[in-house]
Amino acid sequence: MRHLLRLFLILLLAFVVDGQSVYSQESDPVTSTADSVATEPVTPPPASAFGLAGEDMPNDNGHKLRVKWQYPAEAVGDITGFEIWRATSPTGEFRMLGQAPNDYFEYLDIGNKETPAPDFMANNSDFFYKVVAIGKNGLRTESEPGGPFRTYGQWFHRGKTPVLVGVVLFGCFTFYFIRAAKKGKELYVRPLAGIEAVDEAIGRATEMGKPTLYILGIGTASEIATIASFAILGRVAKKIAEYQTQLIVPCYDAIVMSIAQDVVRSSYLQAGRPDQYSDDMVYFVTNAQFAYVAGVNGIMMRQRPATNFYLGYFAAESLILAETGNSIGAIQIAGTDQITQIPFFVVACDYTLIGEELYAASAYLGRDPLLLGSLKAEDWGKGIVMALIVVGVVATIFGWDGFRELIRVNL
Amino acid sequence: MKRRVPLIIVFCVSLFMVIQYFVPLDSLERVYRSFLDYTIIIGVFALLLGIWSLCRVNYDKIKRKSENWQYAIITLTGFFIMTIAGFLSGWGRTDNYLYQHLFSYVLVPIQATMFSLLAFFIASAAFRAFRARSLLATLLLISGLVIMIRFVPLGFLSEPISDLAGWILRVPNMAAKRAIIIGVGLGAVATAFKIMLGIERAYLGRD
Amino acid sequence: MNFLNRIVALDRRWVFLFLFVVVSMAYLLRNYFSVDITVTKEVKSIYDFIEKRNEGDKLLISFDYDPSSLAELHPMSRAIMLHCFRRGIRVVAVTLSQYGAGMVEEILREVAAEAKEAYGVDPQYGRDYCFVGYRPYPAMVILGMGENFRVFFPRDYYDTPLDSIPLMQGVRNYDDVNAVIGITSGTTADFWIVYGNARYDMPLALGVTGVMATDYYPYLGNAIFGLIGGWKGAAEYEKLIDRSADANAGMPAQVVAHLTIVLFIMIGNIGYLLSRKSTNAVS
Amino acid sequence: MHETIQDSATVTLLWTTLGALLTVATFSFLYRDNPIYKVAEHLVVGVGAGYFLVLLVYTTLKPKLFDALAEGHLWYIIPGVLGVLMWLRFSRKLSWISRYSIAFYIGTSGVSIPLYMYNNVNRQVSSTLDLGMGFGSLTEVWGILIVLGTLAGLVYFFFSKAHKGAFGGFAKFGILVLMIGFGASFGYTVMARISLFVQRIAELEDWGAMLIAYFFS
Repeated sequence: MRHLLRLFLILLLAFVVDGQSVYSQESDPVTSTADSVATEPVTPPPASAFGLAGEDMPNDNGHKLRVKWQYPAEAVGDITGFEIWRATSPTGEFRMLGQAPNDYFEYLDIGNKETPAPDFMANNSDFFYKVVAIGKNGLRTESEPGGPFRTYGQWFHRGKTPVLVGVVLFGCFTFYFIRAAKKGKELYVRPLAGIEAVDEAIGRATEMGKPTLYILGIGTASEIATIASFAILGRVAKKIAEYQTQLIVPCYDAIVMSIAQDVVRSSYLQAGRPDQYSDDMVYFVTNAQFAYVAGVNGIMMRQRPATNFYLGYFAAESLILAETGNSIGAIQIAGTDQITQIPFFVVACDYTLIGEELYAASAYLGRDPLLLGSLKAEDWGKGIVMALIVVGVVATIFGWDGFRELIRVNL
Repeated sequence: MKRRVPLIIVFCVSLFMVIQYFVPLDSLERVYRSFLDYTIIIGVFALLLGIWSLCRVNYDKIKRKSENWQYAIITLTGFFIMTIAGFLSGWGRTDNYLYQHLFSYVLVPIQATMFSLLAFFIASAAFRAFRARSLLATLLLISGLVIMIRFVPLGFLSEPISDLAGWILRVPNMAAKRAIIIGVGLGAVATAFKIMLGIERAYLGRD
Repeated sequence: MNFLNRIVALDRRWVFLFLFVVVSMAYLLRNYFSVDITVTKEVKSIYDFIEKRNEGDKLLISFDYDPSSLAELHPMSRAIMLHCFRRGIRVVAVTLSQYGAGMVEEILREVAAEAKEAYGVDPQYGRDYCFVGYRPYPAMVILGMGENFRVFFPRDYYDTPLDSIPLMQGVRNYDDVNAVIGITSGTTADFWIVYGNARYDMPLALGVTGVMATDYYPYLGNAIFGLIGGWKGAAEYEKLIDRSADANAGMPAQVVAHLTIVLFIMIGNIGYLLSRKSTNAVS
Repeated sequence: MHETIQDSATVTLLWTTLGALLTVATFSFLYRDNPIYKVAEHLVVGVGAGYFLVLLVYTTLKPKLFDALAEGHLWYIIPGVLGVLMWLRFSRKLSWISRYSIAFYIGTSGVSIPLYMYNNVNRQVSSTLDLGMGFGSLTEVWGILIVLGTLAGLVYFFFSKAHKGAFGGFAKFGILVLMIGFGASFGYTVMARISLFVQRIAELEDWGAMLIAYFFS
């Protein structure tokens, strides 16, 4: 019964509101609540907002303004809220932007960056605002237009300073250690099992007279993991050319395929066997994820590679490929920077390059001093991060939260 | 021309991509967005190379009557029917009957089933690899088992196991992920620097 | 000895066959089984939170997933909303996923009908629940809603001004709802934590896919008061509200599958350890 | 993408049956490679390539290139030219020019520099400092343990220092933590993978129900 009554009241309310918006010329029916229609306005209109101020929001190109105003404290109870209007000149056409509740005295105006949008807000320009107080009795009082308030575009996003510091610092490290390596400074690198196994794995394929399968993953050519994989493919292909065994590189992406063709061709050239290269080694399968998996599975089942490489960007297909490869008895070397897929490779493959080891692999294989130099830079980066964590933990324990603010990025 | 110009292009585009991240100017943002568009457009043009490769590999198989050549006919037929059907309903429209139905009743079921094979492979991988061969393998085994066994109703044991599983997920799992993520971050930045500076240039080939 | 070796090197196809048969049987015969699910603390705390609210309290539920994750996340969305409707808790729905709007509209209508049928409560749009729609840039929207919902949602999905909706009158921002529940399939969960909870400190709970769940455990107890992960979490919630549905239908299959895998691992290990012992004895 | 033609019950049944048979064909791979799997595999490769070719032309090339050019955004000639340069790969002599397009494409990877620094380094370090993230009454202890585990994991990844002595011991601790993490992630994923299979079974069940309904009513 109570529900019915409520429903009836709501329907009535909706009807009244609806009727109101048809007959009144209000731009927004929000202001004309049922109460205002039902009761005659006997009280005076609400007090006006005053003291409008505007400040530019930092870290953008000047399409945001924070508008603030004041309102007599004793009159707050008389109003339901405010409307905020904006124009480009005090006498120009004002546009309603939004509302604020009665105890809020500021509004963040986020303008549109593009011209055709109705709430477009040009950067480095002046704006004028009006705040309309909406009385509980339904009457409205407009404030004097405030302004001009100016938006400013910034040249630098200050909230991103910690990122910039990190990038610059790390860039310097990389540069320094590469230069040091150029001068012939000997660098020690610890052995990685996955890398040491590469020669043996290709050798095994040669002995068995079976092909080697190299999968570049399903990433695009601008993915760091894919680019790192190209470099490894170059080294692997060269060895394969030297051993005169067969290489299969089925691709998921056409650009990746194009680049892989160049890489393999030049490896064969370097090995002095350009005649043995053909585009049939590196080919396109399809660019539907699991259709690609089906295709590669078929290749494994029918061509029976003795060695499989899975290096690059991988998603859910990682385990399907690795288990199929295992079932045909291939030696498998995997590596990816995709954290969710690493466990599957670790479980199902013989050797796995975990995360950053994938990026380091080409430096290891080539023993190119320039590339090895950058590994040293990475270690320094890790050292600094570790130091930051230790200092930060100590700071947190002693309650100095300011330290975290040094690292935190405010987007 | 053959090597220097591409390296200069890589350097300039890379540098721009770094700078635009820090500079909130509209003009840079617009260029950034159109650069992303450009890469996608180049990708579609390149797809033709992929399609060419697909057709040639399968055509060769048929021509040479190599093993399983009959199946290559299926691939080519599927490809051409799908493409013709897709372009048949008019420019920009994909509501062709055959295109839609081949998508729903061929592409979707096979791909979904392929995906679901993971249920079996995750079991066989666990069966094979989760053996107490060494300390590391044993830790892998135990933490995996604890997480899986949470699913099995075990009466009074359920609660402590669920607590232990929660602890593994929150403490060691968290630490492991963080270490890898931070390492990957630094490694990726270093690699991207090497690409920008032209030190890592394997992708250009060597001739 | 021979037997042990055979177990250690068991053809994986036996594993496949066994798993295939028991899991599909468990699913097809789902109506004849019931699984006693242990309810975890992180799910129970969401249930308790809603259970302790008074009639007329409000929840903001953000459905931040699209139809591709529907199978995994719809069961928990349903269960939570049914619980709300049964208890007379008002639901403000929003979606921060581009393809989510149509789906959310549909599930709201379905669950309202289901609640009417099951509990005889008849939730009404505008009084008991409303849907404000979709806006792009989740991080910005989450920040904006902390100021006022009207910044990004001056009108609801059906173009009614918010203040004309009885439910939304006097509801300005997170302060005016009792909690936010984000049911998400992607990075929006991070945004809710970083831009929602960290800035505005409202009670926040998350429902996420099974794969994502591990990433959010560390936030339990500080940023979020509850967490529902995938089907298992949804099944727990269904158990709590005593209404078994989609998630529970899949549970026998899940339990049997996990049990099968655990058993195979154990058999493999026993075989391995015994065979190693016997080879040691021989040598 | 609306379907334009309403199928009759018979036609729908036929299509659904095709889907169900292809599902079974794909499952047959679990037993071993066989002719019906080969059919499904080769079909999906061709259909998938055709599907994405059409889709990419309509959703990318059309709005982003042709429509943009038609609206007078003439600078979109640049990607058009870069795209056409890719086709020079068909010629042996001129194929090197396609490297200009490839170089542009690779260059966009520069965005990884700030993004990885922000997402993987700044954000992770700052949340590592949130010591309150553990659970139970031992919150802080677990918080410190997470920090130690993270540090040990990082030590494990050092390339230029041999894993010897105290350093090696800490690295060993690191790999132990990594292994526990891998086991946990693996175990946790089982649920999601089983759901995928259950959904396939549900599809097959629906097909069975459809068959029964068609022939017995």
